[in-house]
Amino acid sequence: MTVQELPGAASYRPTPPPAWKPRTDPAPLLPDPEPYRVLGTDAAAGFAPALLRRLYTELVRGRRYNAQATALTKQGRLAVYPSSTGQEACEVAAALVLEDRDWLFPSYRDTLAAVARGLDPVEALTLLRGDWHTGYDPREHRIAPLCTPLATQLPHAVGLAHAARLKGDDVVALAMVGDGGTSEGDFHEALNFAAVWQAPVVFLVQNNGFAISVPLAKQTAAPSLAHKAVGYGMPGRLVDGNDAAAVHQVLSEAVARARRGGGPTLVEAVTYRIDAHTNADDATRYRGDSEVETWRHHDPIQLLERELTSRDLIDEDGIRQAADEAEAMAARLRERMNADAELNPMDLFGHVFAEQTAQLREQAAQLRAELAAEAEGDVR
Amino acid sequence: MTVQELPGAASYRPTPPPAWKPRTDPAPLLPDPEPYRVLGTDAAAGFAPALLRRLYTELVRGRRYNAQATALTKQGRLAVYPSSTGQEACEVAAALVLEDRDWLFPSYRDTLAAVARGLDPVEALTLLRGDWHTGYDPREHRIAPLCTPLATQLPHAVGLAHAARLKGDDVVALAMVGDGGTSEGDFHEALNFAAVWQAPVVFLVQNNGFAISVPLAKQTAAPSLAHKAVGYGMPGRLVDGNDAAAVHQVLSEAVARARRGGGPTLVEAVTYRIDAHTNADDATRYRGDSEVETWRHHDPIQLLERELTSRDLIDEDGIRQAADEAEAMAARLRERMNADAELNPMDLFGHVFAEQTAQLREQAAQLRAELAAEAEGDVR
Amino acid sequence: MTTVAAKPATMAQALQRAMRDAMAEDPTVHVMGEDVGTLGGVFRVTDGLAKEFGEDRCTDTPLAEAGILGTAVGMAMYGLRPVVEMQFDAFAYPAFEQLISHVARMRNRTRGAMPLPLVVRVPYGGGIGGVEHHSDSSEAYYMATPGLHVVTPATVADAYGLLRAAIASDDPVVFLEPKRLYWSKSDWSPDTPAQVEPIGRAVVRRTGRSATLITYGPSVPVCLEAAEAARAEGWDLEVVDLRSLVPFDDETVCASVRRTGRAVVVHEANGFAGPGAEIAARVTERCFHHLEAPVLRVAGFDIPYPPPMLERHHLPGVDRILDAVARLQWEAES
Amino acid sequence: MTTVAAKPATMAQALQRAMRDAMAEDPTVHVMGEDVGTLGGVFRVTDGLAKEFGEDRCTDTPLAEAGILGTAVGMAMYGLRPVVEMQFDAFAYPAFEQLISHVARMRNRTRGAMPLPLVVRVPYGGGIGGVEHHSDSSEAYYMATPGLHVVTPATVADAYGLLRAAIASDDPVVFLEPKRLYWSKSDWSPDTPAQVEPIGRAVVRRTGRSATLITYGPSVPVCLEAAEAARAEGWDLEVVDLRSLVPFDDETVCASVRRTGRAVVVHEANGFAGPGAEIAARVTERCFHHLEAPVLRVAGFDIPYPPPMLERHHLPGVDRILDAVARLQWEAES
Ligand SMILES: Cc1ncc(C[n+]2csc(CCOP(=O)(O)OP(=O)(O)O)c2C)c(N)n1
Ligand SMILES: Cc1ncc(C[n+]2csc(CCOP(=O)(O)OP(=O)(O)O)c2C)c(N)n1
Ligand SMILES: [Mg+2]
Ligand SMILES: [Mg+2]
Repeated sequence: MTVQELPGAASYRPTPPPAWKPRTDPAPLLPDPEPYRVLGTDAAAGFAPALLRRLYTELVRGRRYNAQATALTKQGRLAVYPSSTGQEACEVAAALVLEDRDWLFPSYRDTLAAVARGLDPVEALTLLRGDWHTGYDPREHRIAPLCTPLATQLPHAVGLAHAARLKGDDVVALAMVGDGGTSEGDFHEALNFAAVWQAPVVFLVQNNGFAISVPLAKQTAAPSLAHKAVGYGMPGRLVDGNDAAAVHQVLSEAVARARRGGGPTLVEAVTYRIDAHTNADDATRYRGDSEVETWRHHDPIQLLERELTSRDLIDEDGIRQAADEAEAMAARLRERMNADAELNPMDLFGHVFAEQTAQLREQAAQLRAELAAEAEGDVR
Repeated sequence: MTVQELPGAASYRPTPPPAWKPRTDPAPLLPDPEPYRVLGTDAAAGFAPALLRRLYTELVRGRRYNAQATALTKQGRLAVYPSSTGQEACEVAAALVLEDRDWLFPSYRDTLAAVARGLDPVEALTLLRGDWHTGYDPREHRIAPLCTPLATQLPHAVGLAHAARLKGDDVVALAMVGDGGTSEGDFHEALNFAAVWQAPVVFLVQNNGFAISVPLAKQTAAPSLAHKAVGYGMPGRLVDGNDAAAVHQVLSEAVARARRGGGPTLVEAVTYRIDAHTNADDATRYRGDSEVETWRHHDPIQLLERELTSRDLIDEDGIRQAADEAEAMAARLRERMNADAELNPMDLFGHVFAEQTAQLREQAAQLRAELAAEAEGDVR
Repeated sequence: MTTVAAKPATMAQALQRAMRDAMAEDPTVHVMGEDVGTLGGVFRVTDGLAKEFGEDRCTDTPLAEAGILGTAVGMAMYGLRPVVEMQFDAFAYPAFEQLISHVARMRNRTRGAMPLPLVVRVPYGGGIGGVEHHSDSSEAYYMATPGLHVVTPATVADAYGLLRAAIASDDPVVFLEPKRLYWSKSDWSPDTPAQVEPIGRAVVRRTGRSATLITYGPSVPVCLEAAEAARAEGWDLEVVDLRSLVPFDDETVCASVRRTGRAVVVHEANGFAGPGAEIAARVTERCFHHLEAPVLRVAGFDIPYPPPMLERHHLPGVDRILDAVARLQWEAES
Repeated sequence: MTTVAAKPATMAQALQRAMRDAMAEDPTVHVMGEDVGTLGGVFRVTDGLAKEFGEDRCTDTPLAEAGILGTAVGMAMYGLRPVVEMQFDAFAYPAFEQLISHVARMRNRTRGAMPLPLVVRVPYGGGIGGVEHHSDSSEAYYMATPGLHVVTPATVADAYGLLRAAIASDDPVVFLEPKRLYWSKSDWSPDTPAQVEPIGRAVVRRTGRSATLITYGPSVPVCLEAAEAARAEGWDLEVVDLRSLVPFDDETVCASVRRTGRAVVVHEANGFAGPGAEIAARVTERCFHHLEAPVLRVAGFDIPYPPPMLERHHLPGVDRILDAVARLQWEAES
C-alpha cells in the first residue's frame, strides 16, 4: 500500500488525535505542597475531645508496646522485632479509622496497627517470636497476615476490596507500606489496578525516611511519594505522620471516599523511625544522632499531649492513668511471652494442602518416627 | 520506656517534620494538558525544510516497510509481524533523534525504528522470521535486541545509560514501550532508578490506544501516561504521536536534556495502531471500523505531506520519488526474504555459555549424530 | 451452548466449556487476565465468557502479571475462586514472587485458616512456531514449589475434567495447557456428560510389556506415536500419562515400571533439573530391584528454547524416544 | 586491608575480600543492591567497599529487585561487571523474569555478541532462625534455567576462590551463599595467597569406601559430621562437595560413586523436584551397574520453609543422614 492508496486520503482533513480526551483533571489529584497538620492549628478545635483522648491512650500504649517488644528480643523471647517507635500515630490511626467489617493489610513493621485494631498482642507477635508464620485467623480479625515481602500485600488489598465491591459488601481495605516499598513493582501494579477498578482501598505509605539504611533521597527523586498518585489517576494526600489527629482525619476521609464508591487514595504520612530498623540493626552506621534528636522533638505523643493539656482535655491524672494502663499491658505481655510457645512439629505437614498428599503422609510418618525415637531416647 | 522517660521530653517543642523539604517543584514536571503539535501550527515554520523532507521520506519508507512485512507473513516468509502502521512518526523520530553513539531500546513492535536507524531490514526481521532470536550485533548497531517481554528492556536502558555516564561517555539511551507496557512493574522500577540516578535516558511511550484488545481506559485511570513522570520526579511530555515534527522536537529536547546531565524524561506520544495487533490478530473483535477510520484522517504521512505541499517544500515529483524509493526498498526486501534462511542446528549449543559444558558437549554430539543419520537417510 | 462448536470439540473449546460450566454453577468463579474478556484470549480459550457472564466475571486486566495474580490472591482471600490466565508461559515469570511467596504458602502460613482456591492457567510448551518467550516449558519451577498443585491435560476430555477439578479444588492449582494441543480434537464433545477428573491420578494410555514411557501434556501423543513405531522393532511399550505432576501418582507409575522393568521419561522441558529428574529419581528409589536398566530421560536440551526454525531439533520426537528405548540394555535381560 | 579482620577470617569476610580484590584489579566491577553501600549489607558482606571505592562502585539501590537486576543487565551490556546482592533468597523472586528471560539468555539470543558477565549473590538456606521468607533454598529454580552458572561455596577458602571466579566469568553466575556459614571460620585468612577456584569442579572433602554423600553449601559440614559419626556404625563415608551445581562435575561424582557403589544426596532444599532429583537421576544413569542400592535423598520436606522454632525438624541432620545410609541395602552386598 503506497501513501497514495491510503484509504480516506481523498477526504483527508487533519483533526486532533481522536483518542485524546484528558480522562481526569490532574489538579485535584495533586497533594498539597506541605504535609497536612491538625495539632497546634485551628483545625484541632474541630476534633471531638473523646477521639483525641482515645488517640492519646493508644499512642501511649503503642509506645510501651514497642518498648516491651524490643525488650523481649533481648530476653530471647522474640526472634526479631521491627519497632514502630516514633510512628505510633500512623499505626494507631490506621487501626482506628476502620470499621469492624473493613480489612487491614499490615506490612512486617505494623504489628502495632494490628494490636490497636484489637488483635491479641501475643497473637500479633507469633511470627516474630519464631512461632508459626501467622498467629491469628485473618478472616476472623479482618487483618491480613503481616507481610514480609515488601509491597506484595498491596495487590492483595486491591483484590480483596474489589471482590467485596463485586459482592455488594460495604468493605474498605487499608494497606500499609513503607517508603522503600513504594519502589517495588508491586506498589505500581497495585495502585494501577485499584484506580482502574475504582476499588475501595486506601494506601498508607509511612515515609519514615529510611529503608533499613537507605535514605529517601536514594529511594526516589519525586517531589513527594504522594505525588505518585497522579500517575494512577487517584488523589494523593500528604500528611504529618506524627500528628495523630491529622493522620486520623486524612485516612478517615480516604476511607469515606472509598466507601462511597469514590475509589482509592494514596496517603503519604511523613514520619520517622526512632529505633533501629530492628533490634539486630545498627542504625549508627547510616545516620547521626542529631537527626534522631531532631525528630524526638516532633514526637507524636508529645504533640498530642501538648494539645490535650493546653486545652485542658487531660490532666496529670489522665496522663498517669494512660501510662499506668500501658504499663499493665506491658506487664501482661511480658508475662505471657515468658511462657514457652507450644508448637506441634506435625503441623509442618498439616496445612500444605487441604488434603495431605501420599508423599506428605510418607514424610509425616518419617518425622513421627523420628520424634518417637527422640522421645524414647529421652526416657532412657 | 514510658512517655515521661522519652529523651528530650524536657526540651520539647513541636517543629515541622524535619525531613520535609519538598525535593522538586512538581509544576515543571507536569505535562501540558494537550498533546504538543507542530504541523499545521506556527511552530512548523521553525523547522529546517531538510529535516521535514527527511522525515517525510522515512515515513513513506516506513509505511511501505510495514505493508511489505505484513505481506511477507501471508507468504509464510515471516512467522509473525506486529505492524507499526499509523505509528511511523514515532518509530522514525525515535531513530532520527539519536547520535550514532547513542543506544536504542526497541520493544517487539519497533523493528521500524531499528530500520530507520540504519539496521538492515532483513537483520531486523530475523526474529520475526522464525530465524535466530536476534539478527544483529547489538553493540555494533547500538540497538538492543527487540524485546518481547514487555517493559523489561526499560531497566536495561537505564543501566546502560548509567554505565555510560559512570564511564564518562556522552551516550544517551532511548527506550520504547507501549501504553500497555506502562502497567508492568518494570516500567515503574526503571523510571524510578533513572530518576534517582539521573541517568541519561529518554522513555518513549507510544500510546496507540490498545494493548492487543485492551483499550487504554482499562489500562489506566491517569489523566495521561505522561503524568506518571511526576511520581518519579522527572518531566513528562505529551505529544501528538502522529505529528512527526512534534515527536522529533520533543524527543530531541529530551535527548539534549539527558545529554547535558539533566536526567531522564518520560514522553507519551498519542498515536493509533491502524493494523491489527499482529497479522494473527482479528481487530474487529474489539474495535469498530469507525474508530480506525477517524484515525486514518489523522495520518502521520498525510499530516506531514500537507505541511510540505502547502509550503511548497515538496512537489508531485518529490512525492513520487519518495514513493518510488520506498517501493524499491520493498522490492529488495521481498526478494531477499524469499531466499530461505540458513540456520545451523549446532548453533543451539554454541552460545549458551562462553565455554560449552561437558553436558552440552554430550548433547551436541547427540544432535550431530542424529543429523548425520538424517543426512544419510536422505542419501539412501 | 452457543459458543461451543458442534462435536468433536477442540481442547481449547473443552477448556472454555469447563470454565463456563464452573461459572454457571458457582457465582464465586471469576476469570481474569490479559485479553480474556472482549477478545476471548489470544488462544480464544475464554471466548464468550465475558459476554455470557459480564465483565465483572471475566475481566480484562491491566497488563501486569504480578498485579493479576496478586489481586487474584486478594479476591480469593475474600472467598472468590479466581481463574487467572497467563498469556504465555514466559509471561508468568513476573508473577513468580506472588506465586511462590503467597499463592503456595497462604494456607500453610495461616494453618489452614485462609486457603487460596485459585487456578493459574498457563499455556506452555513449544511446537507452534512461536518466537522467543512463547514456548517455554516452565513446569519444573512450579513442581519445586511446595503448596502448588501442578496439573496438565493431554486429551480433550481431560482438559475439561481436570480444569473442572482444578477450579473446584480448595488449593491453588497451576494448570498447564499444552499450546500445541489447543486445536487437537477427540471424540469428546460438549454433549459428553460433564466428567470431573480427580487431580493426582495418572492414567495408562497404552498398555505394553517391554518398557514404560512416562510422560505428560504435549508429549503424550508423541509417545503414543513412538509406541506404535516401536512395534516394528519388537518393543511393546506402555505409555503413562501423568496428568498431575503434583501430587505425583507413584502408585500407577511404579506399578507399570515394576511390570515392565524399564522406563523412559519424556518431556519437552529442559532435561537438567527438569521434571524428568524427579520422576527418574523417585521411580528408581521405589523400583530399584525391578529395573533392568537405569531410567532414561528424553527431554529438551539444556539450552534456552530455540527459534522456530530450529525447534524440531530440540523437541523430543519419535526417533529420539526410540533411540532411548534402544539404550535400555536389552541384552542385559537375556 | 583495613576492613578485613586478622586471621582466621569468616566466610563473610572472605566474600568481602573477593569483591574488594576484584574491584581493585578491574575497574569495571560494580557492586550493587539494597543496603550494600553505607551499611555494608545486612550480613556485612560488602562492608567497607563503598568507602574504599566510592558509591558509584558500590551502590545502594532503590528497593526493587527486578530493577536492580534489570539495570545490572544494562550495565553489563555496556561492558561493566555488576555484582548484584539480593538481600535474602526469597527477595530474589521479584527478579525472576529478568533472570530467566534476559540474564540467562542474552548471550544465546545474540549468538555470543552480547555476553552478560554478571554475578547475582543470593544468601540462601536456613538454620539461622529467620522468620518466613528468610530461609529458602531456591537453587532448583536456578538449576532449571539454562544459561546460568550456579555456584555455592562451603568453605571460607572456596567463598573467596569461587566468588573471584564468578566475577571473572564471562557468563552470568548465581552465587549462592550459605547464610549459616557466613560466620564460619577456617584457616583461610586474607593473607592466604589469592586463589581463584575454577567453576565446575567438585571436590572430595573426605575419602571413604562404604558410600558417598553428595552435597554442597550448608550441608557440607553436616555431612562431614555425619561421616564422623558413621565410623561408630562401621561405615566409612566419602563426602563430595559439589561447589558448582551448574556446570555439574559428573566426573568427580561418578568416580566416587563407582568406587563406593552407594550414594546419598543431601541438601536443605525441598526434596521433590529439588537439586537431589537431578543428581540422583544422573548418577543412576551413569553408574547404574555400580550401584548396590538406589541413590537416596535426604532433603528438606516438601513443605514451605518452617518457622524458626520448627526448622530443626526440617533440616537434614546427622541422624537423618545416618538413617538413609542405613537404608542403602547393606545386606545385599554380602
Ligand atoms: C521484596 C523484599 N525485598 C527486600 C526485603 C528486605 N527488607 C526488609 S525491610 C526492608 C526495608 C523496608 O523499608 P520501608 O519500605 O521504608 O519500610 P520500613 O522498614 O521503613 O518500615 C528491606 C529491604 C523484603 N522484606 N522484601
Ligand atoms: C510481560 C509480558 N506479558 C504479556 C505479553 C504478551 N503481549 C505481547 S504484546 C501485548 C500487548 C502490548 O501492548 P502495548 O504495550 O500497548 O504495546 P503495543 O502492542 O500496543 O505496541 C501483550 C499483552 C508480553 N509480550 N510480555
Ligand atoms: Mg521506611
Ligand atoms: Mg499499545
